[in-house]
Amino acid sequence: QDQIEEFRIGILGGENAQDRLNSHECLKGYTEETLGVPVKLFAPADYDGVIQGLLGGTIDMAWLGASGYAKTFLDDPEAVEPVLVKINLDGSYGYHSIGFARKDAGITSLEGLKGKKFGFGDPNSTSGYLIPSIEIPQTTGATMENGDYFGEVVFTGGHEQTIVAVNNGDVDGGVTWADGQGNWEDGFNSGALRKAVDAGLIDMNDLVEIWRSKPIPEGPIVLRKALPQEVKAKMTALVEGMYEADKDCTYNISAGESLGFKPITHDAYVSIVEARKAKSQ
Amino acid sequence: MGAALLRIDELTKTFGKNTAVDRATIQVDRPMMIGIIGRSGAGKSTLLRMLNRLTDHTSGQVVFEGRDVTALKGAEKRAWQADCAMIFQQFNLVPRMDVVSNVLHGTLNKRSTLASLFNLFPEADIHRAIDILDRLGIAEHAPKRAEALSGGQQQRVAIARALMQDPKIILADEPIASLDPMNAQIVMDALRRIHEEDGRTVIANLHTLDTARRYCDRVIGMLHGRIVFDGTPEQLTTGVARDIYGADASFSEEATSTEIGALNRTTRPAPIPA
Amino acid sequence: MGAALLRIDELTKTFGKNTAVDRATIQVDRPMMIGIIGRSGAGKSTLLRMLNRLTDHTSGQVVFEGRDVTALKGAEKRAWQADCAMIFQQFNLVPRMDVVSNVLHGTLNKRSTLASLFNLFPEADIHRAIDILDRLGIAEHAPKRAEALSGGQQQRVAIARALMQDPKIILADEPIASLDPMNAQIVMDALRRIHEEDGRTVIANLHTLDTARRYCDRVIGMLHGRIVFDGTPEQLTTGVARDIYGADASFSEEATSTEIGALNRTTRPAPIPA
Amino acid sequence: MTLHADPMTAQISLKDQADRLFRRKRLTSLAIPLVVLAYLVYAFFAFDVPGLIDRADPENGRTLVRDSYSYKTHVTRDNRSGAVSVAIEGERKGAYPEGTSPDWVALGSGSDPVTTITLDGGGVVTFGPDQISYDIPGYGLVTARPGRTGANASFPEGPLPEWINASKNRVAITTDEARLSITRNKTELFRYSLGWELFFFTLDSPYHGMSAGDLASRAVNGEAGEIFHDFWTNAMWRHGEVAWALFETVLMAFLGTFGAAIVALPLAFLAARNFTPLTLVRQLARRLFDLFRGVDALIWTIVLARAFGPGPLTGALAILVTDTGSFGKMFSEALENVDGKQIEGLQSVGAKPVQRYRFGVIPQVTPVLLSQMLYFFESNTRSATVIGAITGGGIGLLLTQAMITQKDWEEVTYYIVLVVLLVFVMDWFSGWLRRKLIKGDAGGH
Amino acid sequence: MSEISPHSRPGPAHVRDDYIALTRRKRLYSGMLLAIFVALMASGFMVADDRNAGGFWDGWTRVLDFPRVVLAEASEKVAELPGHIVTFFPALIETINIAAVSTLVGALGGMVLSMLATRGMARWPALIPLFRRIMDVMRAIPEIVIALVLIFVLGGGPVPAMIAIAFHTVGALGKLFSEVNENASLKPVEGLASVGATWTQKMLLGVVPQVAPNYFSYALLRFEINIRASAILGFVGAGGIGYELKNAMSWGQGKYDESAAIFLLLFATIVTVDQMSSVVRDRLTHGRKSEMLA
Ligand SMILES: Nc1ncnc2c1ncn2[C@@H]1O[C@H](COP(=O)(O)OP(=O)(O)OP(=O)(O)O)[C@@H](O)[C@H]1O
Ligand SMILES: Nc1ncnc2c1ncn2[C@@H]1O[C@H](COP(=O)(O)OP(=O)(O)OP(=O)(O)O)[C@@H](O)[C@H]1O
Ligand SMILES: [Mg+2]
Ligand SMILES: [Mg+2]
Repeated sequence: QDQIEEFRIGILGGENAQDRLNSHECLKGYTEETLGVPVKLFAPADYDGVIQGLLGGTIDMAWLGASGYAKTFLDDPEAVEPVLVKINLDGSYGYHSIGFARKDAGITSLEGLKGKKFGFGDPNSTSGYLIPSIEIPQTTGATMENGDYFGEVVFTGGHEQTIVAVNNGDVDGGVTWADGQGNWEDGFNSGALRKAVDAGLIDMNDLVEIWRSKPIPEGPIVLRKALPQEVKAKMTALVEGMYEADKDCTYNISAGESLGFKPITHDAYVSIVEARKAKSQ
Repeated sequence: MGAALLRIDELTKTFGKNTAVDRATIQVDRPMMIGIIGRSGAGKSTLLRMLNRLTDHTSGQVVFEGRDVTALKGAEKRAWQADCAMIFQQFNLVPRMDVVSNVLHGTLNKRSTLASLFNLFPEADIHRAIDILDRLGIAEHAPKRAEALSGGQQQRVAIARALMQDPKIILADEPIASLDPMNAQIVMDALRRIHEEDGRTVIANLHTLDTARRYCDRVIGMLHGRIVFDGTPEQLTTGVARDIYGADASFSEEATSTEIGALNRTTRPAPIPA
Repeated sequence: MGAALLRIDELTKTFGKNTAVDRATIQVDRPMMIGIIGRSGAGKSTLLRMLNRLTDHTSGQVVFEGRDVTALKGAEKRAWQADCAMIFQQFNLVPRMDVVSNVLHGTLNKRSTLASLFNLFPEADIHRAIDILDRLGIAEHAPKRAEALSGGQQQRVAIARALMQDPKIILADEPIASLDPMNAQIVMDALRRIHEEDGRTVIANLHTLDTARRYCDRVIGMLHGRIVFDGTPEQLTTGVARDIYGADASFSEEATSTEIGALNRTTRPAPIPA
Repeated sequence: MTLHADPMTAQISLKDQADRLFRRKRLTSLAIPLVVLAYLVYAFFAFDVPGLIDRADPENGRTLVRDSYSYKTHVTRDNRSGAVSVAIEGERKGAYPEGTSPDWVALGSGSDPVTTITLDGGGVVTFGPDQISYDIPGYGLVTARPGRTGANASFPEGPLPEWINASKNRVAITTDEARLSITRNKTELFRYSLGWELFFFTLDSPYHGMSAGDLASRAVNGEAGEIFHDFWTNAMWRHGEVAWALFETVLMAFLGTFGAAIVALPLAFLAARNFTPLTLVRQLARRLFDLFRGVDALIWTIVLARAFGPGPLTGALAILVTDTGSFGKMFSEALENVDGKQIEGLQSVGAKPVQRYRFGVIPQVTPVLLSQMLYFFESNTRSATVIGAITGGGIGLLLTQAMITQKDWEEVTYYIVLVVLLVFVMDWFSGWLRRKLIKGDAGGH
Repeated sequence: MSEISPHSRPGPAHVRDDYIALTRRKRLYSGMLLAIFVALMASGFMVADDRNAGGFWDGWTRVLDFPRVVLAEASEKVAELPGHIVTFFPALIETINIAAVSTLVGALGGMVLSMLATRGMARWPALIPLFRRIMDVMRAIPEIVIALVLIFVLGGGPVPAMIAIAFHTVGALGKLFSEVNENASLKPVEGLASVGATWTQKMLLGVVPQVAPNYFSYALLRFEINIRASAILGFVGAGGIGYELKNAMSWGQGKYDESAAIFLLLFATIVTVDQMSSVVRDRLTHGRKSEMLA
């Protein structure tokens, strides 16, 4: 049981599958060197694919979103343990869920969305669903049920789809993630809006921010609990030391500028787990 | 009747290297019943199909009542087809549709596509169709599906469809080849009667000599796409027939006969006047 | 040959309320060719199928060479079936397999299941199969698929399969009913020759009187499941035939004939000695 | 004769009958299209088509179409440091090495710090040390001095045209030749060019920009291996991995289809009336088939992903399970339709039951089964594309992911072309094999 | 007694050798074919197993894990199932509507295309290969691809799914219809041509009555397939029951009761339509299922 034959890393969505695999090539190389076993990368289509892999024991390591980690924990607390978290350039490890709408619709706040169509992203996304679905009702004082405050509430499937849907007017407002730093007109320093701007999909002049969540903890890198202790230690050390050893690779695996990864434990996610548990009732 | 009713002028059809009809020239001055005989492959069907414009000709001309039929296109061509009814060996009815509808198809050319799709045939047409069926002795089958009828009855439906067109000329391509002798006789009688009573020109391909002799005013013989005989039934001697069929001395007329009683006969029957 | 070769004793088969074969009793003392005639539904097929044990009997007995055939079970029953070849109206070959394989199926009972599953037949058997096909004049079709052959050829393949069984008795259920007159003659000739040359007993259901007369040494007539005639072909007069077929006075023997030339005849042909 | 007492009345009643017949026919021939039409109208509103047309964004369609056959080069200036970089599609792997640029970009240097960009339509964009300018033919000069206080843009006299979207902090100018956006931090120019850039070689390959003739002569001179390697591992298009993905897709279809056939055949005997007289067993087998079939392969994928994790095996197993249901049903139908005469023929020679199946049943059903399997193989290639998108394997994943990110439309186009070609090839191949095997002797030996 | 005529035929010895050689060759070929197939299956399995995250031999013992979790939760909250079924019924209707409309549109399009692509019926005989290729391409593009593109342009909802499925259906039914057409008799068409009927009249009066039962049976079968397809497209944002199923499924614990309810609805619908259509089709004619699941 303290021997493994291969090491399997799951990579979450958000980017072109090939791009994801590619940006993790360096990690694959280091891991093979460190563990001395073949390493495989998997990039399933959605959050759930990676989570099922972790639960089923077919994936050994992944970088989950906070809500995804909570789901894994709630399904089976013995499945995985969080080990590291990404540190932003300012030393924090949080980001925000940003509510936004089209400027020409005349909406400037949640009030303006009353009776209109609201879009979440993926149900397993922290910023695209879990946190806004808890914090927005606290602001509005009503539930997120269809017709209660918003006219209709839908899932678009993901951050990218939400942005396009809002930009097209398919939904009147939506939520997505951003680091909340930098300028609105650039789509912030990082996040889904920034990617859409860089891709030329949207013009931030057309959009307005209507809501912003409290900081959300960045999701953890998790390892399967059943892995041999030695493997877990080696992998944690490898990723933690990556920022010193190879900045380019750190950039690749953390999807942008960061200060690398720092240790974290389950305690940081207790509130998210509770939130998710509350949603599951 | 000064000018020719129908003039076929050097009409030719080639399929690749094969010349199916070779400079056929026929002139018809007054309505009559014409039989075309010849071996299989002689070009009889091709000739009729060119007249109806089902097959395009290669060269030559067909002039009907002064109009160059072979030059028509599109709607005009279809209008000519409506004037020139065709009866097929295999009846070519719509088997799954009822008899009256099949007869009414004769009026398609006069009706708008949309109206015909929704079965909006005028009541007068329906009544006329039934009258025609009655004339042919099959009115009681009017509501049945065409496929439920016997071959002879189906061929009479086809004739009814032709009459429904109120055509100036009726072409019949081996109308009795798929029928048993009894039905063959009924169908040929009907065609003859139509010619006599309505004064319509009927041109029929026939594969048996005695039918041609018995029913036609004029017989045309074809061989290898060429017209090799054109005359009255009386002029059609066994010798001439042998030429047309390109047969050797073993040629026996009965071999081509489908007439009732042919099997029982040992001597040639006396020609029955039409 | 003192004891009877084959004794059928009060053999009966009922389907529900319907008695298909009713206390049939036949005794065969020496190899001969027997024809069974009778109307459709008379029970001919059922009788043969009981002999081969394709259909279980209701009561009675079949004793062949002293052995009670009707009592056999499992492997013994199959061994009897191997001894008692059956030829069907529809040939019952495996159409997608080649002719030789079909013939080789005649040996299935003698081969181990495993070997036959992989289609591994001994070379000697293959040679014998081809010899039999050659004897029946269809050796050149050996490698073809059965379905590619004409009806007459397929029936000869079925006979070859029967011969391959090296059977003690051959049953043939209307072997020529699906064949044209020419092929019918070839097949009946083959059966007769097998009887004469190999001395095997052949029992054939036949639906035409003249075939039975021409080929058989003994004719059995059935009506409503009962045997109503059993005698030589000479004893089979038109009157007796009328009884067997339950026909009225309009019964004409030609109506049941498929023999070549029947249509050309006006007088009854002289019986041809078998 | 009594039946036709009066021929006239008989005929009149016939006409009435015909009139009635035609009234009925008219009714049905009108009613069916009307019902269909009514349903379509209902659907039109149920699907909210008017609202959809209202909201549909043709601009998205245009972006998509343009992206599928063209690429854009980003020229980016960091307004704080003043550094200018050029990259194809703005991606790191498409970046021009420091200090190099395409010929329409004249990078600034120490002596002349202004970067000048010359566009096709005659427009000139300059990135100066303090000022950005865009000289738009037929409109005029736009200048901006981005900084802490905003974009600080100034435009020619008159109202702003609709292709300029300006706010205090952001200016976006979209012309036919390029798009310029200026914010406080960043100035970016997108220039569209035709083609799939870097399709064969990326910028870091020595073979980039070489003509086919040059490449051929180098290949002959022993560089074929390197040339192929550079092409095959092209970081932008990743031909090697795409080829693997295509192979994985076919592999899923192949294993799934034929695995299902192997599993379904024995089960089908259990579900065929003429082979399993026991109603209970038969019904059990049939309901099992219904369950396997009724749950779509995609849902099986989700169920199986827990046990097997992402990858092609999971996809193959999902196809296998679904097709076991379909094959089970179809095979048992084929078995029920077998011609009993052949079996009877074998029975009459004393063949054992197994022999009867071998020679009486198998040759009959083989062509039917085989042709069904090949049909499924072909159509499963298409399904495997979809399943791959969920299980994380094959071309389907690449395709759907490229679509969902909504920017790499040229890659989407490339994958679609490949999928269509693949399906074509499979269609042709299965047809060829079917003809070959079924015409040839599939049953006998 | 006439002899069995011994025509001029090769001696049996010759036939024997030929046959035995032939049998050997066939045996060799089929042996080789079998070996190749087995090798392909085995190596294919090994490759797939290797490229998968979890191996086959470890995984199959856990196959029931997921269904067990779902069922456990569903049975715990069994009282809520009827409520869920009511909640999700409108989504089911939407899915069925998508399937029905796209089958209708696809059948109409397929009918026209198939007639244009059948010899003897084609309006423009020279263009037959063109129409055939068009059908092939329409058939080859997976629905999900078209749907995703359309969702990008039109936004999410049933219409992109409808168009995507209809597009594919035109190709799939067109191919089947044209096979039906090939078997239809051209005699009625010629008969109608001889009275001067237009192309539309010839097709609708001469061809459609012959082929209608087969068309109908294929269309029904396609409807069944399209229900599944439209449910699947819900997974990528095209609305309907698939959208609900995906959201419930991927949320996981806490919504597995909803997943179960949706799944029950979908499964019941598919089985019902399947049974109904097979009864109707059996009455009409025997459709060929194998070619349909394209
Ligand atoms: N569509 C066609 N394409 C090629 N050759 C044709 C075609 N139709 C007819 N032919 C050829 O033209 C010749 C004349 O055929 P046609 O059918 O007119 O003869 P026919 O006298 O009607 O014979 P039959 O008594 O068999 O109907 C034949 O050699 C035939 O093979
Ligand atoms: N499997 C069966 N089940 C029920 N009844 C049967 C069965 N087989 C035969 N019969 C009935 O038994 C009777 C005798 O049938 P059989 O087939 O033996 O007659 P036949 O003389 O061979 O007639 P044919 O000339 O039509 O073949 C018929 O009434 C038939 O309907
Ligand atoms: Mg002809
Ligand atoms: Mg019988």
